[in-house]
Amino acid sequence: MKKIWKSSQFALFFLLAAAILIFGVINPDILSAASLYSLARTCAVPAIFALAIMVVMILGELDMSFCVIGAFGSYATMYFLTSYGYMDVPLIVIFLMSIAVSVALQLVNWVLIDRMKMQSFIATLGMQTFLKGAVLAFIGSSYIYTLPTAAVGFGSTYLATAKYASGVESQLPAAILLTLAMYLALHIVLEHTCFGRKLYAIGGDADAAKRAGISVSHIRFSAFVIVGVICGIGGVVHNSLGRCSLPMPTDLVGQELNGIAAVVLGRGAAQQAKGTVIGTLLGVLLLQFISNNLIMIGVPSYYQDFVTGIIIFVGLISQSYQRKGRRGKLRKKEAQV
Amino acid sequence: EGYTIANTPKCIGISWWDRMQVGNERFTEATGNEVYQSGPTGDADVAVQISSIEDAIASGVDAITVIPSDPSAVETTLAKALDNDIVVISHEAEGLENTDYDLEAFVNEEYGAHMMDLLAEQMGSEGGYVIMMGTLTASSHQQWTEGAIKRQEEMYPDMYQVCDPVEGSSQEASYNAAKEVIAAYPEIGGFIGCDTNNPPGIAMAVEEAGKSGEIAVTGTCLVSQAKDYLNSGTIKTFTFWDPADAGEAMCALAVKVLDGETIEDGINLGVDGYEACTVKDNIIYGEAWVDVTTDNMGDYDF
Amino acid sequence: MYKSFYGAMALDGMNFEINEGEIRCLIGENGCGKSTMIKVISGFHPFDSGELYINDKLYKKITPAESIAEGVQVIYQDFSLFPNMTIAENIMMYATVAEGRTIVRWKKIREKAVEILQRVQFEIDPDTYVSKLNVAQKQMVAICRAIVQNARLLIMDEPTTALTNREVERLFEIVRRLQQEGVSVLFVSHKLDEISEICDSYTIMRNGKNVFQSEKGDGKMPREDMVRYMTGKKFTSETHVYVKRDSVPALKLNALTLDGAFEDISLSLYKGEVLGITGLLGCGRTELAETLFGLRQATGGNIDVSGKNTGVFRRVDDALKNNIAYVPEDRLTEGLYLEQSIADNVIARIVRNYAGKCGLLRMKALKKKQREVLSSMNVAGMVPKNPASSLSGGNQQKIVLMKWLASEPDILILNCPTVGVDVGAKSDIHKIIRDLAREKGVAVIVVSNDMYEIMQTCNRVLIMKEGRISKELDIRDTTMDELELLAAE
Amino acid sequence: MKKEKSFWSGADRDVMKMTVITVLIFVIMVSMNEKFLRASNLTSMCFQLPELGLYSLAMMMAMLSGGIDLSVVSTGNLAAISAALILHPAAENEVTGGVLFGCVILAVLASLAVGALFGFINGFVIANLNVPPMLATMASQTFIKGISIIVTQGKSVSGTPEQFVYFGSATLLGIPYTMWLLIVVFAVTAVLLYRTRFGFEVKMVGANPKTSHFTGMNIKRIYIKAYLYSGIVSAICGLAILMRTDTAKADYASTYVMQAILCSVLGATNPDGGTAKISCMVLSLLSLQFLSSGFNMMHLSSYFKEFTWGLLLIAVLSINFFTAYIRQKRGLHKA
Ligand SMILES: Nc1ncnc2c1ncn2[C@@H]1O[C@H](COP(=O)(O)OP(=O)(O)OP(=O)(O)O)[C@@H](O)[C@H]1O
Ligand SMILES: Nc1ncnc2c1ncn2[C@@H]1O[C@H](COP(=O)(O)OP(=O)(O)OP(=O)(O)O)[C@@H](O)[C@H]1O
Ligand SMILES: [Mg+2]
Ligand SMILES: [Mg+2]
Repeated sequence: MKKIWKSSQFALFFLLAAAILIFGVINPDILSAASLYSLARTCAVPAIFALAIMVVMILGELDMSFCVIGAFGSYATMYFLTSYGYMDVPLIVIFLMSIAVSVALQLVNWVLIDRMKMQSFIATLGMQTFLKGAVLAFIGSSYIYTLPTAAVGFGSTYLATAKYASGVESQLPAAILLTLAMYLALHIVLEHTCFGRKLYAIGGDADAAKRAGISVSHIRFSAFVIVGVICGIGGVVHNSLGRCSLPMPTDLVGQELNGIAAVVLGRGAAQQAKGTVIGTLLGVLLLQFISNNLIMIGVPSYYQDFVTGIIIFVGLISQSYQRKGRRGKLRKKEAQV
Repeated sequence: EGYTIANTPKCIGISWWDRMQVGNERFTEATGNEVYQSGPTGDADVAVQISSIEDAIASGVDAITVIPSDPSAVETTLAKALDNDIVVISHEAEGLENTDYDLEAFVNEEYGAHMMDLLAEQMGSEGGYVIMMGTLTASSHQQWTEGAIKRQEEMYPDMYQVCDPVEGSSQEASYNAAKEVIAAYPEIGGFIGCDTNNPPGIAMAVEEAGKSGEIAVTGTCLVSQAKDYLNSGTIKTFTFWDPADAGEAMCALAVKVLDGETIEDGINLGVDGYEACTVKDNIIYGEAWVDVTTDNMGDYDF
Repeated sequence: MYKSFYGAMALDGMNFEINEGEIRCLIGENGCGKSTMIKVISGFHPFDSGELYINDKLYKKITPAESIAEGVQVIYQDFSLFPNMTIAENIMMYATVAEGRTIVRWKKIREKAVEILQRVQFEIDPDTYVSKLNVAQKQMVAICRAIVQNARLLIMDEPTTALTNREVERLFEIVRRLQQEGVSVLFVSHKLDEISEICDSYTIMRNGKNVFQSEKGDGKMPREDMVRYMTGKKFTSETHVYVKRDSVPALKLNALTLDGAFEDISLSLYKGEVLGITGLLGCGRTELAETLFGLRQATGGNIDVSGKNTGVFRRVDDALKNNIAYVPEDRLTEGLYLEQSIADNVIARIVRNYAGKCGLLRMKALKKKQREVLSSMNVAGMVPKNPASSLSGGNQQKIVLMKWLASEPDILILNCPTVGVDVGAKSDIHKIIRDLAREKGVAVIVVSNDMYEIMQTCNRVLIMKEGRISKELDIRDTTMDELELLAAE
Repeated sequence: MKKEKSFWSGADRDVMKMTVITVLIFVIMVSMNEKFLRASNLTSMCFQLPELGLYSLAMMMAMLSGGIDLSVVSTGNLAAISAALILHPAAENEVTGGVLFGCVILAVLASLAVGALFGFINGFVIANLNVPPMLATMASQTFIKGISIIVTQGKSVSGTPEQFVYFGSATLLGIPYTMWLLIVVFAVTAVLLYRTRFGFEVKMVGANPKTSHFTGMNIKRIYIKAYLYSGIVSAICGLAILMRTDTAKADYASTYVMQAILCSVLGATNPDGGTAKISCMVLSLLSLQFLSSGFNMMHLSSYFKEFTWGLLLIAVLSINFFTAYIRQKRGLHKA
């Protein structure tokens, strides 16, 4: 019990549980499997992108460009494939192409941040603005309506179907497996490999990391490659999830802050690390759960922004209280000794 | 040397306005006048649109064709254009004061009512429905919504709104909102989507819910976006007007005004749907809405 | 060895060598290039020219990884710890990196960390995050990290700044044991007594050059000689002579208590007095100092200032109203704005006194004061518009002092005012403290574990133990050795 | 004189750099576009500058204190909406003279109060509850916009008295009133930053809150004041927009949040806190506007605007890097 209380994600976990409980009381349908599937479907993409920004934040940097990069990677791929008529390429090729583009762009970020020592927030903000404008000006600005068949197939593969009490169906998309696999993989990399610990070390103190014999530049390079890979995958998943989000260059732009919010929420109260996989997942779940279910509990649409804002506010404040409370407790404990 | 016309839509970089640019280009080719498009990218932010209009005025164009996100917000800026002897032609902006002529593809309330008619036809004039808007703050969508609700109250007493209009700013957002609406109000029988992004998003949510055929989906859309759902039958009909035609007609009208021609009832702008327009004060109504079904979808390949 | 930063020579023809099993000390004034020398050896800074031999192997350039592989371990002056990791992981980080494994073995890391913590008798939960530790604890972790590896050359850059005598003793024991195992040790410190206790031989630096190098077994070197080599000057030790001038104490504590830190502290401090407070790590003296400045709120007792009861200070403002100044322990994070200009640093405290009509600052007066403050102390090579980070440790501390003295305080509390400061600057600062008390009649409290410092500045000293005052002594009745004994008891 | 100046603003390499860049952009735009120098264009730019300028100043103050304020635009809109809700009935009932004047004063006060209120809430939450500024203001942005939508049902509120709107389009000495407003706010901010205790303290708190606390500054109050400034300037911006467009709307200028950040960091504001330079802010604002208007006048798509804005930001950072690099190479000791 004590361990759970001490665990850094406790407040967040508690908050999520509370939200689920309260929403569930208002509309029990929210607790059904169908609702869960629906949540999984909405979370799949934001969760992937949150992972990308999390890696950057572990390095102690910020990225305002990861969404544009992901969207662009996928758009460029789809644009190329459809305009040259390669509609039947296998799924893996689509992913690889998108990843290649995203990685290339993330490496530009790496050059700016690592080699040219720019403040990451500013550099990537410039990158975001630049890329968005450049894509529109030089590549194209229209939707692509017909995606390669493999992408469409991937997006409409479902693992399971469940029904709400009302008989309305809801499906669990296969893409969620990919998301989960990425979370698992990253969790292992970050917590159990030397490479992962080096990332945290650099985020903690880059100079100290260099003195420890870590080649900071190389590790950052690999990290940005990983971020590029995640962005590339995220873009394709976003576009193929049920033909719904058609590739478009300005797509996803503006979602950066939501990703950052999820990571920061997920850092938890006393967590000293700059981000953890589990925390990030919880953060994404909380944010998406709220925005996903407001209509379900009958909040009129005119009130939705207001309610969302208030809930996030309350969440943040309660976390800071947990942090304060813990500090008080510690003091008492030490006083007894 | 011809005229220079600035086309300043709500936003650029999405299909609808790209299509309008096609109309602009058609006009350029046909007449040799210059038309350029400028506006906010991605997000329909009036503030940026106003800046574009300001710059157009400053660069001394001959005419401005404007599709305001919010007519009242651009009034003062357009007044300045008129003061500078620039011809202003607006679109989707009934009630805008500072314009020479407002060209409407149709009467906004009637268009809303028309969408309601389409929906009622598919729902058998009974059951619950929801209207989805691009953003709750978009003026023309608000007018359509009002028109639609008024029509329902007058003509279809057995229909009712299950909840307030919802918002779907992108196709993804439309999908999410529709999915939730369906789960929360299982009795729902139909959707109207005002934005072109709405119907495909809604249709996808309907299909996933296994309610294809049971829940009617209609509204404003483009063939390219709705193609799959027309084929699968989830969307039986939708309606729209061709932005290219609207763009071209605006330019034609602007040139007529610049050349000092008289504008009177029955005027022909030389573009489909705007061949015999009704003129009421300074508003010119075309009859440019097009209902699309599987039968005629091949005619509109954009 | 040559090394320059933006054209400024930090190492200007430095020569030195260290043999197996030797404990060599490197001393020199602040900013003479000791840390730079070390960072060059450890591969953190590339050197411009010169030759580096490690184990008879010539390096024209060296990376940190190569250096570590050669068995060079460094305890950095700024510790170089990872605040976002636990103590255990910090201790084992170098080893983990050096081993070059793919998978982290958490269990082994913890085991080894616990083992080393026990070996140095440092009692702390190895799962605590380093960001939660105080300076002394961080220093201990840095020491643990260096000795957990099988180093062949252990470099310690001022490893004892925050430690108490008992811990220093323990460290020295370990160092001697390592020496017997054939490990060479390079020891950098400003505490000259410590040096003569532990070292076999000396290298003395001045302005990036070695000015003196003794051989192993040359024997101990008298303090005066060391100082002369380092600074080229001679210093004499002085003491503070206090003449009572007031009957009402400037500051009087009545049974002040802070739960969990200290209890029932009563003392009186008169104008012109310099009171020393010393004791072991964790005896509560930092807390006491912070409570007197309103950074913590006492849970019992009360404080009288100039005979008036002020209750307890609830916030810093209360202390400022009573014209109390506080020079904190950790100047880098608590005392200075490193990236702001020196000029701005020194007026940070007094700006509030220059708010005139409509909240506007009286610029003329403020600038005049600013110039006055800047010229009040002798800080070599200071350019007021440069950031504070451009100064060396001793000079930085002078800036912190200037900031506080600008407000002309009645009561000045200094917490370890000369940590990591060289003899020259140290004696400057000590003189400033004495002059303040003598000439301006300021009541001063010096919290320190440097007994030399206490002897140099104070007329009275309190020894704290487990949150209580265990002994009060007049400085004339005691000696440094006695103080050390009493404090360590 | 020279010495006096550097006393406060430190090395002014940033100002020099931005001056060169701004002049360069100006020259390029003038040479590529004969209409650029026309009075009409210059006035037109003056009409456009205040909105981004005021929001950027609001953003700058939050950044100077080491935070960020994502809620500037929604605060501005809510402030404008509250003013419009008071002014609209006034216009409907065609009040004149003293009553009208009273209404305008009331509207202005109401909107400033709204700005101050939400600025205070932001500051309070950030200072007292330890919530990261980015998250706190992101949440407040959402709920402030929510309030606007609830109040207006998403529609725009328009139709304010002519006498009020007059100031949005009229000019004084050839410069629009809203531009004068911007100039005044800039001047006041400059005084605030360089000549008041608050300005000094907010800079120091932004640079190092812990040291500030140990120096006896009341950091909570300083944070609150910084966000209060940010809220009030946002409200002023809302009023300027209301004057100019005669409309208030929940999502007006929502894309300006990112642009305000961009403008601030281009204007040498350190997002980590501790540095801000008013002169650089002016220059950065001008250069962005030159680029934007210049491209619009060349009838190039507005895509180019964003593209060059991003490029400009990266270019400025690159200049920093290369000058530092060259200096190190040359070995000039001049830090
Ligand atoms: N990264 C750097 N950039 C520029 N100058 C530096 C840098 N590091 C050190 N210096 C300068 O080099 C000189 C030597 O510094 P160093 O840290 O080696 O001194 P030190 O002898 O260790 O002093 P201390 O006793 O205060 O630790 C100083 O003048 C310092 O300002
Ligand atoms: N943040 C805190 N909250 C509550 N109690 C604390 C806190 N930090 C330290 N203490 C307690 O206060 C006492 C003194 O701690 P500390 O180690 O800071 O002593 P110190 O006198 O400053 O030693 P030194 O000056 O040698 O570092 C200890 O009992 C410790 O447990
Ligand atoms: Mg050093
Ligand atoms: Mg301590």
